[in-house]
Parts: sequence; structure tokens; C-alpha cells
Amino acid sequence: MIDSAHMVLMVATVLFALGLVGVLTRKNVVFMLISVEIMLNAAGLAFVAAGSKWQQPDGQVMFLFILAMAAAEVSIGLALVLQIYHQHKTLDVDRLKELRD
Amino acid sequence: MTHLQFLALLPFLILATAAIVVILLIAFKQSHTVIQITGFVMMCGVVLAMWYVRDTLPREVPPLLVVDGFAALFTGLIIFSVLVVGLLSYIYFEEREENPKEYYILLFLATLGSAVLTISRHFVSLFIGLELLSVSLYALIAYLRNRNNAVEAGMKYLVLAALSSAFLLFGMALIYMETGSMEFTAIGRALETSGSSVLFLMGIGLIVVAIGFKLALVPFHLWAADVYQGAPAPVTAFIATVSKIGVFAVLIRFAQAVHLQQNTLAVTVFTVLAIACMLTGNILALMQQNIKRLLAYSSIAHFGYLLVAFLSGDAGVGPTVFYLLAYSITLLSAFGIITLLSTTRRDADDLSGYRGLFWRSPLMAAIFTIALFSLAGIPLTAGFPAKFFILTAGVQQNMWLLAVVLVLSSVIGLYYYLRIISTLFAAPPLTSVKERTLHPFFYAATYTSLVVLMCLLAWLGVFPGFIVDQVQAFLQF
Amino acid sequence: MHQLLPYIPAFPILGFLVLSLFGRKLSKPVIATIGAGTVCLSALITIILGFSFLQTEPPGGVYDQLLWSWFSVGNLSVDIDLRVDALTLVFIFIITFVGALIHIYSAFFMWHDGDYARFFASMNLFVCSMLLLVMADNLVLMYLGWEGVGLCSYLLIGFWYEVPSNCRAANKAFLITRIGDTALLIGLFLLFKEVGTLNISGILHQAPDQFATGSSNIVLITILLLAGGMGKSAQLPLQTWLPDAMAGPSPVSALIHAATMVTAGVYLIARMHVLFQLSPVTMVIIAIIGALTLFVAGCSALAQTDIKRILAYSTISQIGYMFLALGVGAWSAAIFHFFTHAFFKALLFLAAGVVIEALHHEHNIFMMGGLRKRMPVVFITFLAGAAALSALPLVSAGFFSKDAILWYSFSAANGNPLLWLMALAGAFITALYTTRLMLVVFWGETRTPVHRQPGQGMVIPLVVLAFLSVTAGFIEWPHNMLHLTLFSAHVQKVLPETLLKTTLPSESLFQLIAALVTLAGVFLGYILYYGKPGIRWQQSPALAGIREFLFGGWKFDQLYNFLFVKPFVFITRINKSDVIDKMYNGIAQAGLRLNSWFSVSQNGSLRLYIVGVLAGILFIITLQLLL
Amino acid sequence: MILVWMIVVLLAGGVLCWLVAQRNQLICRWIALIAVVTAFSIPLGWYLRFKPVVTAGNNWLIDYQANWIPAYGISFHLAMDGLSFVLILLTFLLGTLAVLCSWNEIRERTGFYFFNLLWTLAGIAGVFVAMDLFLFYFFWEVMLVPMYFLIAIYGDFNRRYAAYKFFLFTQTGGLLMLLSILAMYFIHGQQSGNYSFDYFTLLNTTLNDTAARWIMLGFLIAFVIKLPMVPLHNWLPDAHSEAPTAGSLILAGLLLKTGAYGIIRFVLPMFPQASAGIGWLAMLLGVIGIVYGALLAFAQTDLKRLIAYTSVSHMGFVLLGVFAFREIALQGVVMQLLTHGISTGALFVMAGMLKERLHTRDIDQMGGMWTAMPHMGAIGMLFVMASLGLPFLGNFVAEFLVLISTFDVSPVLTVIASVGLVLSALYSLRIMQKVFLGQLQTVTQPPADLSAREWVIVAALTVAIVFLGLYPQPVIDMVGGVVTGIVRS
Repeated sequence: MIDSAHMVLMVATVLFALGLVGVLTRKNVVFMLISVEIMLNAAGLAFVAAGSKWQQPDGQVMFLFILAMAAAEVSIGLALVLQIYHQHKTLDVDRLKELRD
Repeated sequence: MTHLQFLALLPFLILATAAIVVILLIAFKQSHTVIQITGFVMMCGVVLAMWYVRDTLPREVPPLLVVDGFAALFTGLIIFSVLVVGLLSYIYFEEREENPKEYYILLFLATLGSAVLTISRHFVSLFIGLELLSVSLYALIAYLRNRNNAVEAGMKYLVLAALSSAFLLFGMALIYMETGSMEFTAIGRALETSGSSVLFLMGIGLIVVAIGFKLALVPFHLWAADVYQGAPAPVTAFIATVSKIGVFAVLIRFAQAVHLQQNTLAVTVFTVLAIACMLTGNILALMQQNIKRLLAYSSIAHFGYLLVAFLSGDAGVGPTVFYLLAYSITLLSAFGIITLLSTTRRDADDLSGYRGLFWRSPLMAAIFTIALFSLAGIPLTAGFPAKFFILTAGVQQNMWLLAVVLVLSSVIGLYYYLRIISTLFAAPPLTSVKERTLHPFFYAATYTSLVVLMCLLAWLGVFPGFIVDQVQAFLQF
Repeated sequence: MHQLLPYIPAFPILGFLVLSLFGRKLSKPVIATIGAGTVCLSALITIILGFSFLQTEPPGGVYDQLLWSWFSVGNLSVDIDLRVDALTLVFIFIITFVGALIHIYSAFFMWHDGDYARFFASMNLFVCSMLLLVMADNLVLMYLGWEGVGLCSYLLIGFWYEVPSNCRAANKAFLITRIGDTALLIGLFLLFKEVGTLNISGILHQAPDQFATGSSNIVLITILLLAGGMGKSAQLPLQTWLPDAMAGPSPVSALIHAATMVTAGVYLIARMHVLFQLSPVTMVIIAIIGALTLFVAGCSALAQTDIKRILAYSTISQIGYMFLALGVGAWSAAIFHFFTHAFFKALLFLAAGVVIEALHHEHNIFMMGGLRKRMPVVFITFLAGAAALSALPLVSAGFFSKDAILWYSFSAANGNPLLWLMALAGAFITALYTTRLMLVVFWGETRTPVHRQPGQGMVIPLVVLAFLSVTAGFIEWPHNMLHLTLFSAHVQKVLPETLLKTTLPSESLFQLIAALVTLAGVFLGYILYYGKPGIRWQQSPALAGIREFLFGGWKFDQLYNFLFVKPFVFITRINKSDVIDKMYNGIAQAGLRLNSWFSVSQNGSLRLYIVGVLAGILFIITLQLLL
Repeated sequence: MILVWMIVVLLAGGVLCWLVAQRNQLICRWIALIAVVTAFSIPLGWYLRFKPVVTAGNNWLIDYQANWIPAYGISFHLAMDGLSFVLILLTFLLGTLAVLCSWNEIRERTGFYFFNLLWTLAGIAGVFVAMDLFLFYFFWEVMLVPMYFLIAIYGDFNRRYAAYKFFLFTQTGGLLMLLSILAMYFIHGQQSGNYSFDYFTLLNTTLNDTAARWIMLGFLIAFVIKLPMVPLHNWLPDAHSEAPTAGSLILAGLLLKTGAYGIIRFVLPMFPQASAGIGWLAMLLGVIGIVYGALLAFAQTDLKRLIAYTSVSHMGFVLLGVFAFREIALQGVVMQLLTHGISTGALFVMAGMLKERLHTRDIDQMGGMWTAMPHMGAIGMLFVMASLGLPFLGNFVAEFLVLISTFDVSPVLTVIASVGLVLSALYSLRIMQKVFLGQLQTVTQPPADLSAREWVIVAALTVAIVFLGLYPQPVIDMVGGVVTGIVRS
């Protein structure tokens, strides 16, 4: 019987995988961002689990950092999203192909 | 936190204040020039502080940071690069329509992040530094939102970077799960006691992914070309030098802590990556007509070379530093030329724009040529001893496969460098180059700094001995 | 005395230098004086030298003068060192004396030519190299002269270089002789490997103890040397260049392609006689080659219509006689024939030159005719030469030399009736075509008017040579009639005696046969060519094929063209743009293709990039799980 | 020390030329000329002053050493022995002529041109005297880059392609050599604990056979690419035919020689067994080169390309002679280096003169030049004869020595090589016939004969080649010590 930490880790892994699939499959930039958020949170969850395993606060500390970072990231992300919509009148990533060989 | 530790962190604190100072200046509606100069002074302050605290080194700041000669070297490298980037930025942004001021905040924040990476000995500090770096980079890349697809570049970088940091975090989590610590050294120790489990290895793998992404190692390199092309020239220079230097520093530190080079698995992985980088980078660049993209590809190849030094363990640190130094000087002078030639409308990144540059403005062409020769590793330029030392390190560890691949791929590389050079020297087109109105002082300053860079390249190429000794001395403590 | 040696070649080379450097600035008289004068001087020195040699024989029968050490590495040391012994003396006498006459002749003959200086420069250079060839005391120096004469022959055949055919002839001559030369060079290498020196006297001394008679090495060496000789002396199968070489001015043909250079092969073999004696096989080969050549060339001469080509073929065949003599071991006879031949063949060429000059550069004998009355002097001299060529008994030098060869080809130790018969046939043919030449050119009615009579300067050499080609033979009489052996006695200081078979029929019988055969040849020629019938015979369709065959010199040219020239040209043409280059271009192409493939991945699609990252991860993870 | 000066003068002169050129091109030309002549006079004057005699014991005439990158045991070590000396003389002789013959040919961008010219010469001179392997590699590259510019900027129509090809080929070899140098460095270091790139230190390194073979190959490939050896010769025809006259002169006269020099100086002494092991193969390739080059030369219609292939053929003799490991052969090789430098150089100079006058390199469009330019015709004849190895011209001595001593190593190969002599006659006479003989074709007024400046050039070359042909002994004595030393090892 595996301990709870590893259970949570599995959950986190599943979340992470889901996020990844989301990033891969969604064409809309916003949804991609959301999926990335999911992945980040999955990582955070994993940290919490680890922290609980070792009975340390570090895991949760790390989680806070992650949240902050995610927030910053998303804010810039959304700013860019606005710009993109402003310029391309779409949020479809497959239209963003100006830069290429 | 003792006084000494505080002292040791002084340079980084100054770096941090630089950003704040800029914010204040902006608040007081100071002009671009003022900001520029202040930033310059602050950076010099950082260097001075570094010099001032040098004999208190090395100094641990547990649990997160350690300031030692290694860190000092890399930070110095970073600051040096930022100085030049800042100078270029002025020229570049001076007569752009956008307001360039906030740019400097981001610049210094990113620098801080990269500097923090060099002194981090803990996952948290690693994470903070990395994110500081990348978050400010998102903004920097997309800073000129209406010019050559900056936004697209920024978006691509953002999504991929966020992705990679997700991987990084997850990897960290796994390792933390296994070892119960987030200090590199502790991890190393835990590893020796309780061998490496699957989870741990996966953790390492995921971290490698993140690092590889930042260093644009194959196969995580796909963003590089687009971002290089989309970002403003100075920012591109920044990405190519500062961010990569920082990341490479932390990679080395981490590897030393957990003895990555003893782990056959990691060695195999990095060997494959190195070979892939060297070949892919050079082959991609072969027919590239856009100089910024071409430099992106060549930088991929160059980090492939660096991995060879990295793989040769502690013997490779010295060569790595030298190589990074030569490499950043070279790239900065190259991007300096690009910046100088860029117009208000678009960056001068099309090779055809460089036809016969030598006969129009010999100095620029000479600088550019020497930079390219240095990238190609031709003697009389810094690139040659750099590549030579790396080869030395590689051969010393009997990594013949890597050595041979390095040689062959650099022959391939030679072709496209020669292609650019022969364009520079080709018969000039009839169209005359446009005149630009610039603050003469900065114009002169930029020119002189570029000339200085060129001289540095030549000097390093002919007498590398001095620097080599210095580096060794620094790495001692 | 030996201090004089260097001057003999020195004067001509001096003339060459002066003429080639300042030739264009000098006036024609000056050029002529320098050109002819230098050779006359060396002729003078030679004669002085000769007298002193004949009076008081130098120690060892050799004048020797070391100039300087050319190069010496390890055990190979080569000097620039001149040496003159009895054999060499004969050659340098001919070279300088006949050379001087020809130079005087040319001074007038070439008067109207634009490139006067270049002509004399080349001629002087030739004389010098020829002298070095025969005076060299080591084979490398001899090779220097050997190549030098080749060069001059090239320069002079192609003297009128505006005409492409002349250049072709020059190239042909140079290349074919070059083939022989290369064989000779390889011979030298082998000699050096075996004997350890290239010094002629050294080789001649060591050879007997070095090689067992008939051992494979010596045979190989001699064959290689022989090949060199065949190239220069235009013997089968390397004879094809000589007829074309007639493209050069007549004096050139007289000096180079009759009197001196073409006999270099004879000299080489005579000089290295010790080696050749050690290899009987080669001796037989030489004899056979000589016999064949004299016959083949003689037949070709029958069908020629160009006066100079006739003489060229006759030269080939006469040298064939010399080779035959050498082959059967009649060394002195061979040299003696060289001696007389030099006079009368030079004479014939010079006279022919006058004729051609007189008839507006008409070469075809059938366009000449009836010159007997209009150019008496030339007629007389030509007659003397012709007599000598066809060896009319007793009244011509040719008789004494050729008769000796005929006799020895039968009687010498390794002589043989077959060879004798060949030689006899050759004598017959010679007489025949000589008569033909005489009759067609000098008898019959006029076909081309004479527009210029030869000047005194051209006549004098003719007369001198004519006199010599009648009288030169008298210094050597057969044994059975007043046994006089001045010449053979002289050369046999160097060359061995001719060994005879033990039992022999009387020599007189052979002389009688020879004389009769010659006369028969003359008589047949008279029948065929005296007046009209000869012409008709010349055009009779029945014989067209054979005539064509002989006219083309037995079609050797076509044969070689088909065997060597065409394939060579073909090979070089198809590979003009270096196949190996294709390989490297292929590599380059591959690189570019790779580039295009790789850049597909950079298609700007964010999702693809993510996939790339994922691929990376999967790769790393799998790697980890595998290991 | 004079060695350093020799090089410094050239480097400084080059920079000076570049700077002055904007003001006045004539001065720039003169500076270049003076620089080369000074550099020439330095070793010459030294020789005349000290009259050094090469004793079998110690061949080293001059030796200069200074620290460079002590951390890696790299020193700035120059030394000169007989071999280096003769090659240095050749370098500066041809260098002077190169400056002279680009006097009028180069009309714009003069400064940069002479800068490159002088730096190439400096690099070559350095290669001949560098006794530290790192330094050697350094100079090896230094001579490439300016040469690349000479071809890529001042060359003919197809110059870029030629320049790439030249640079890539040589660079590949160079980097392989670099690997080998490093391997030597570490193997020796691990053996003796003394990490150094010094030639004399590395000389007494003991290698096991496999290591020796691989390292030797690294060196050898670099050198035979330069030489060039078939099938690595393809850079040569393009580079030679596209380069400006002086470029071709230096390429054919000097750069090829560095390859041979490298083999003699490094490959043979450092890896005696290993090189003996592949001796027969190298000789075979040399012979193939002789024949193959001659065949290609015969086929060409582009004059400079033709001459280029002749040097492929001639360099075959070098390879053949070097790997015969005989004293005489090596002497012949050295002689061949000098004479080929002079004769082929002269031919290229003439091709350049013809091109200046006729604006074509196609021999089918020439002909009858003798009528127009009798002097050039005579000189042309002389050097054509030299290239087909006529005695009393230097090339004969060289080829004779090589062949006579390879003969007792391998008669068969020697015989094939001698066939090369016949072929050489073929293509040489073809040059003569196509260019100088025949009817004068040019419809315009006939081109002018040699000018005074050109007279100086060809006169110098003529004197040199004839002297070497009639009295080569001084050279032979000069290099004698070196050669015997190599043969003994």
C-alpha cells in the first residue's frame, strides 16, 4: 500500500498530463494559457505532497512562489493576448506564423 | 544574516536597487538619457561592489545562496554584457516611437534574475531567478509591440517558457519528493547514500528539459530562431548572452553538486544533446538569409560546443568561462552592428542589406567580420582559443566522438560565416546607406565600445594567457 | 691541350646567349658572323685538338676536363665534366666541321628570313648541346645534351611556327623522341641501381664484373638504352617523326636530321659497347631493327614525291645500316658509315635546299626536272652526293663504308646471311630511288623555271662537302684491296675489333655482288625513270595501292594514331571536368538538402514547437528508463 | 630574433598599406614592396654575414623562444634550419615578385589587397619557422584567411565558389591536425608530466602503434590536402584559376609547399614507423597524382586551370619522393619544392600577363603570341621546358633525384612516374602551341611585349631556375643535415 504522498503525486501527475494535453490540443491562446496554469498548479500540488511527506513547510512555501509567478505570467500573457487580438483579430495560434524560415 | 553575508550580497542588492531607481526616475519624468546614464553608473557600481567584496568571498548565505569566485566570474560576465546591451538599447530606442523608459526596469530585473541564478544553490533561488529572468523577458521581447511581429515572438516565448518552467517545477517536486531537500549539495549527498531512483531520474530529466529550453538545446531549440528574429536587436543580444550565461552557470553548479558527470545516464543524455545541437544548429544556419535567425542557429551550435566542455567536468569550467566570455563579446559586437544598421521601421536583419558593407563603412564591416571569424573559431580572434580550450578539455577526457563531431560541424559552420563575410566584401549596391540623427555622444560611445570589443576579440585571440590565468585564479576560491 | 675542351661547346653557347638576348638589336651581318663564327671557332679548336690527339696520344687516350660538380647527394655524384677520346673526336669533328659549313651556308640561305637571329641562336644552342652529348663523361650530362638537342630540333622544325602543320611536326618529333628518352632515363636508373655510378668510364670498367653475360638485368638495361637510341635515331618503330621533321628549313634538316642528332643513338650504343657486348640478345635485336628499318624506310623512299622526304627516308635507312653494323659488332664500320654519311647526306640536303629555293619553294620532284643544264654546280655536287648515297663502287665514300657493313653483316661473328640479304636489298633500293631522284630532278624537261641561282656562300659548302663525300672514303680500304685502315685503327682505340667467323668465302666476291646489285639498282632506275616512261610508271593505277602504302611510310602514322593518340585524347576529353569533383559537389548538395529538411521544423507553428519539446522529454525519459 | 622581425615587418607593412591606401595608392604599393624586400633582406643579410655551415650534429641555425600561454605550455618558439631557410628565401623571393606583378593589376581596393598579400606571406613565413605546434597551427590559419580574401575579393568571375572551396578544404584538414596536435600534447603530457606543445619536446614521445597511426593521419590529411594529393586536390584548380595573378603565384609557389614542409618536418620525424607503414600507399597515390594531374592538365582549355593541374602532377613527385625515405629522394623533394615554386609561379605570372593583355584565359582564343611578343615567347618556352623537366633547368634535377632513388624502393611506381614525364611533355607543348605558336589571331593591335617591370620579374625567375638547374649544390648542402637527420630516424 503506497503512502498518501505518492497518491497525491499521482493525482498531480494526472493533472499535469491533462494540462499538457490541453496545451497541445487547444488552438486558442487563452486556453493554452489556462492549460499551462493547470500544469503549474499540478507542480505546486506535487510540492505540497512532497512537503507533507517530509513534514517540511518548504513544499507549501514553494507553492506560494508558484502562485505568484503564475499570476505575473498570466498578467503579461493576457496583455499579449490583447495585443494579438488587436493586431490579428484572432486568438488562433495557428495564425501566428509570421516568424518562420 | 550576518554582516559579512550581507556584504557578499551587496552587488546583487545594487543590481536590484537599479531597477527601483529607474522606476523612481521615471516617476520624476526624467529623460531617456538620464536613465541610461544612471543605469550605466549603477552597473559600474555593481562591478565595483564585486571588486570591493572580493576578499570576503566565498561566502555561503544558507540555505538559498552562495557567493564565490565562480559566481563572481559569471556575474561579472553578465554585468559586462548588460553594459553593452544597455548602450545598444539607447541607440536602438532613441528614436523609436515607443517610450523606452520602462524598458530599463525590465532589463535590470532580468539581469538580476540571471545574476541570482549564478549564486543560487537551492531550488527556490533557482526558481526565483529563472522566473525573474523569463517573466521580464516576455515583456522585453514584446516590448516594441508594433514592430516585426514582436508580439508573436513574445507569445511563443511565453507559452513555451511557462511550459518549461512547469516541467522544471514538476521535476523539482519529484526530486524533493525523493531526497527531502531542495539544496543542491543535500541532494547530492542524498543521492550518494540512497542511489538514484526512477522518480529522481525523471526529476532530473524534467529539469534538464527546462534548462535545455532556456539554453535552446536541440530539441528544445525551436523557439530560438523566431524569438531572436522577433525581439528588438538589443533584447536578442540580451537573450543570447545574459540569460544563457546565467542558466549555464546554474547548470554547472547543479551538476557539480550532484556529480552529474559521473552519472553515465546524464552523460549519455548530454552527449546526445550536444551532438544534436552541433549538427542541427550548423545545418539549419547553412542557407539562412536572415542574420538574426542565423545567429540564433549558430548560438544553438555554440551551446552544443559548450556542452562538450560541460561534459568534461571540473576541467571544463575554465574553458567554459573563457568560451562564454569570447562568445558574448563576439555576439554583442555582432548585434551592435545590427543595431547600428537598424532603421526606425525594421531591424537590419536581412543579409542582402549587408552587401558590400566593407566598402561603405569599413569599420563596421571589419568589426562584423572579426566577430564572424571569432564565431567560426579562426585564429587571431577570441573564438579560436576558446574553441581550442574546449577541444582540449574534450580530448583530455577522451571524448573523441564529441571532439570529431565538433570539428566536422564547425567546418559546416564555416560555410555560412564565410557566406556572410563574402557578402560584406561583395561589390556594393548603388543605394547609399541612410544617415541617422543621434545624440553624437552616444553614437560615438557605441562606436568606441564596439571598437573596444573588437580589440578585446583580437587581444583574447592573440594573448589568451592572461585571462586564462585570471579565470583559474577566480575558480580557486 | 685538355684546357681547350671547354671552349668547344663554350663558343656556340656564347653565340646562343648573345643572339637570344640582343638578337633583335643586331644587324644581319653581325648576327651571321656571331652565329657562324662561333661554330667555325669551335671547329678550329676541334681540328687543333684532333691533330694534337693524332700526333701524341694523351695518357689513357683521353682528354678530360672537370668544369664543376653538378650535384652530389649521398652516393650519387654527378659532375659537369668533358672528356674526348678517339670515338668522341670523330663525332665532335663532324659536328663542328659539318656544322660550320652548314652555318656558313645558312647565313646566306636564311638571309631573307625575318627571324634571322632566332634561327642562329637555336642552331648554336643545338651545336652546343650536341657537343655536350658526345663529350659528356657521365650519362646524366649526356642526357642533358640528349634532351637539349631534342629541344633544338623542336625549335627548328617549328621554326616557321605560323604554319600549324610545322608545329604539329615539331610536337610529334619532340614527343616521340621523348618516349625514347624516358626509356633511356629508366635505363640510367637501373644502371645506377646496379652499378652505383653513372660515370661512363666507371660503368664501362665495372660492368664486366658486375653483370654475367646475358643476365636479365644487363639485357633490360641495354634494351632501355637501345629504346632511347631508337627514338633519337628514328629506327623502327619510332621512326615516324623524321619525315615530318622536314618541315624545318633545309640547313636544319642537313645538320640535325641528317648529319648529327639522328646519329646520337649510334653514338650511345657505340659509347656503351661494353654493356651491349654483355648482352648478345640485344645485339641481335639491334641488328634486326637496323635491317628492318633500312628496308622499310628504303621502300618508303621509293614512293615519295617530296625531295626532302625522299632524303629523310634515305637517312632513316642509312642509319638502319649503322644499327645493323653495330648489331653485328662491326663497330668501326658503323662509325665509319656515320662519318661518310654525315658528309654526303648533309650535302644532299643542302643541295636540295638550293633547288627548292631556286624553284619557289617547290618540293615535289615531279614539278622539277631538267636542272642539269641550268644549275650545273648544284647538279655536280648533288651527283657526288647521290653517288655516295647509292654507294657507287670506288668513286664514292659511301661505297667504302657501306661495303664494309655489307661484308660484316655476313662475316662478323654474329653476322648472318639473312641480314646480309636485307642489307643487299637495301643497297639495291637505295640505288634505285637515288637514281629516280637524280633523273627526275635533273634530267627530263623543265617544269618550273629557276628564279635564283645560289650565291657563292652557298656553293662553297656544297663543293667542300661534295669533295669530301667523294674522297672521305679513301682513308679506309677493304682488306683485300690495299689494306688501309686509318679510320678503324683510330676508333678501335676505343671500340673493340670486329670478330669474324672462322671460315669465310673471299671478301672480293661479296664486293662484286654488292657492286653489281648497286649498278643493277641504278640501271633499273634508268629504265623506269629516264624520260617519259618513268612518269607513266609513277602514275600507273595498277600500283596505286602499294604506292599509296609506301607513300604513307607503311602507314605507321595511321596505326599509332589509332592505337595511342585517339584513345588518349578520348580519355582526357571525357574527364575534362574531373570526376572526383562530382563527389565533393555531391557532399555539398547533401548538406543543402539536409538544411531544407531541417528548416521544415521551423515553420513558426507554436503547437509544433510544443510537440518538439514533448518529443525531447519523451526521448530523455525513455533513455532513462532504458538505461 | 631576426625571425620575429622578419614576420613583424610584414605584418606592420600590411597594416600600413591599408592605412595609407586611402590617401595614395602608389605610396601604398611602394610600402608593400619595401616591406617585402626588407623582410627578404633580413634572412639574406644574416646569411651573408654569418655564413652558417650546417653540421650534421646540429642543424639549427637560429632558435628563438618566448612565453605565450604558459598555462597550456604554449610558447612562442621560432627556429630555423637549412630546410626552413631555403623555403623562407623562396617565400620572400616569390613574395617580392607577387607584389611586383600586382602593381598594375590591382587598381581599386589596393590597400586591403596588399594588406592581405603581406599577411599571407607573414603566415607562410611563420609556418616555415614555427617550432611550437600550437604556434604552427596558428600561422597555418593566419595564412589562410588573407588568402581567402585575396581570392574572394580580387579573384575572377567564379571567385566566391573557389574561395569557399579553398577555405573549407584546408580548414577541414587544419582542424583534424588540431585534434592530432592535442592528442600528442596529452599523450606526451601524461607520459612525462610535462605538458607542452613544443616541437622538440613532443619529438621524443613514445606512441603505441594505433595511436601513432591515427594521430599521424590527422597531420597527414591536413598536409596532403595542401599538397595537394589526388583525390583531395579539387580545391586547387578552382582556387588557382580564379585567384588574381599574385594569388596564384603564392598559392602555387608557397602554399602548396607548406604541405610538403609539414610532412617533412612533422610527419616523418614524429611518426617514423607509422609513416613507414603507409609509405607504399602514399607513393602509389603520388604516382596516381602525377598521371591523373597530367591527363587533366592536357584536357584543359583554361590556361590557369591547365597550369594548376600541372602542379597537381608535379606535387605527385613530392609525395613519391618523401615516402621513399631515401636521402637522395628527399633532396630531390626539397629541390622540387623550390623549382616547382619558381617554374609554376612563372607560368602563372605569364598567364596573368597574357590575361592583362588579352582579357581571356582561354587558350583557344590565343595563339601566335610569339609573333606579337617574342620575348615573352622565349621566356614562356623556357618555363614550359622547365615544367616538362628539361635538363639544365632546376626541375630536371629535382625529378631526376626523386626518381633515381625511388627506383630502388619501387621500380614499378618509378616507371609509371616516368611515364608522367612523357605526359608532361604533352601538356607543356600544348601550352606552347596553343598560346605562342600558330597564326596571330587577335584582330586588335597586337599586345605589347614585356614591360620593364615584367622583365624584372621574369628575369629573376629565369636566373633562379637556371641557377638551380646548373648548380644546385648549395641548396643540397644547406638541407643536407636535415635530410640525413630525417632519413636516419
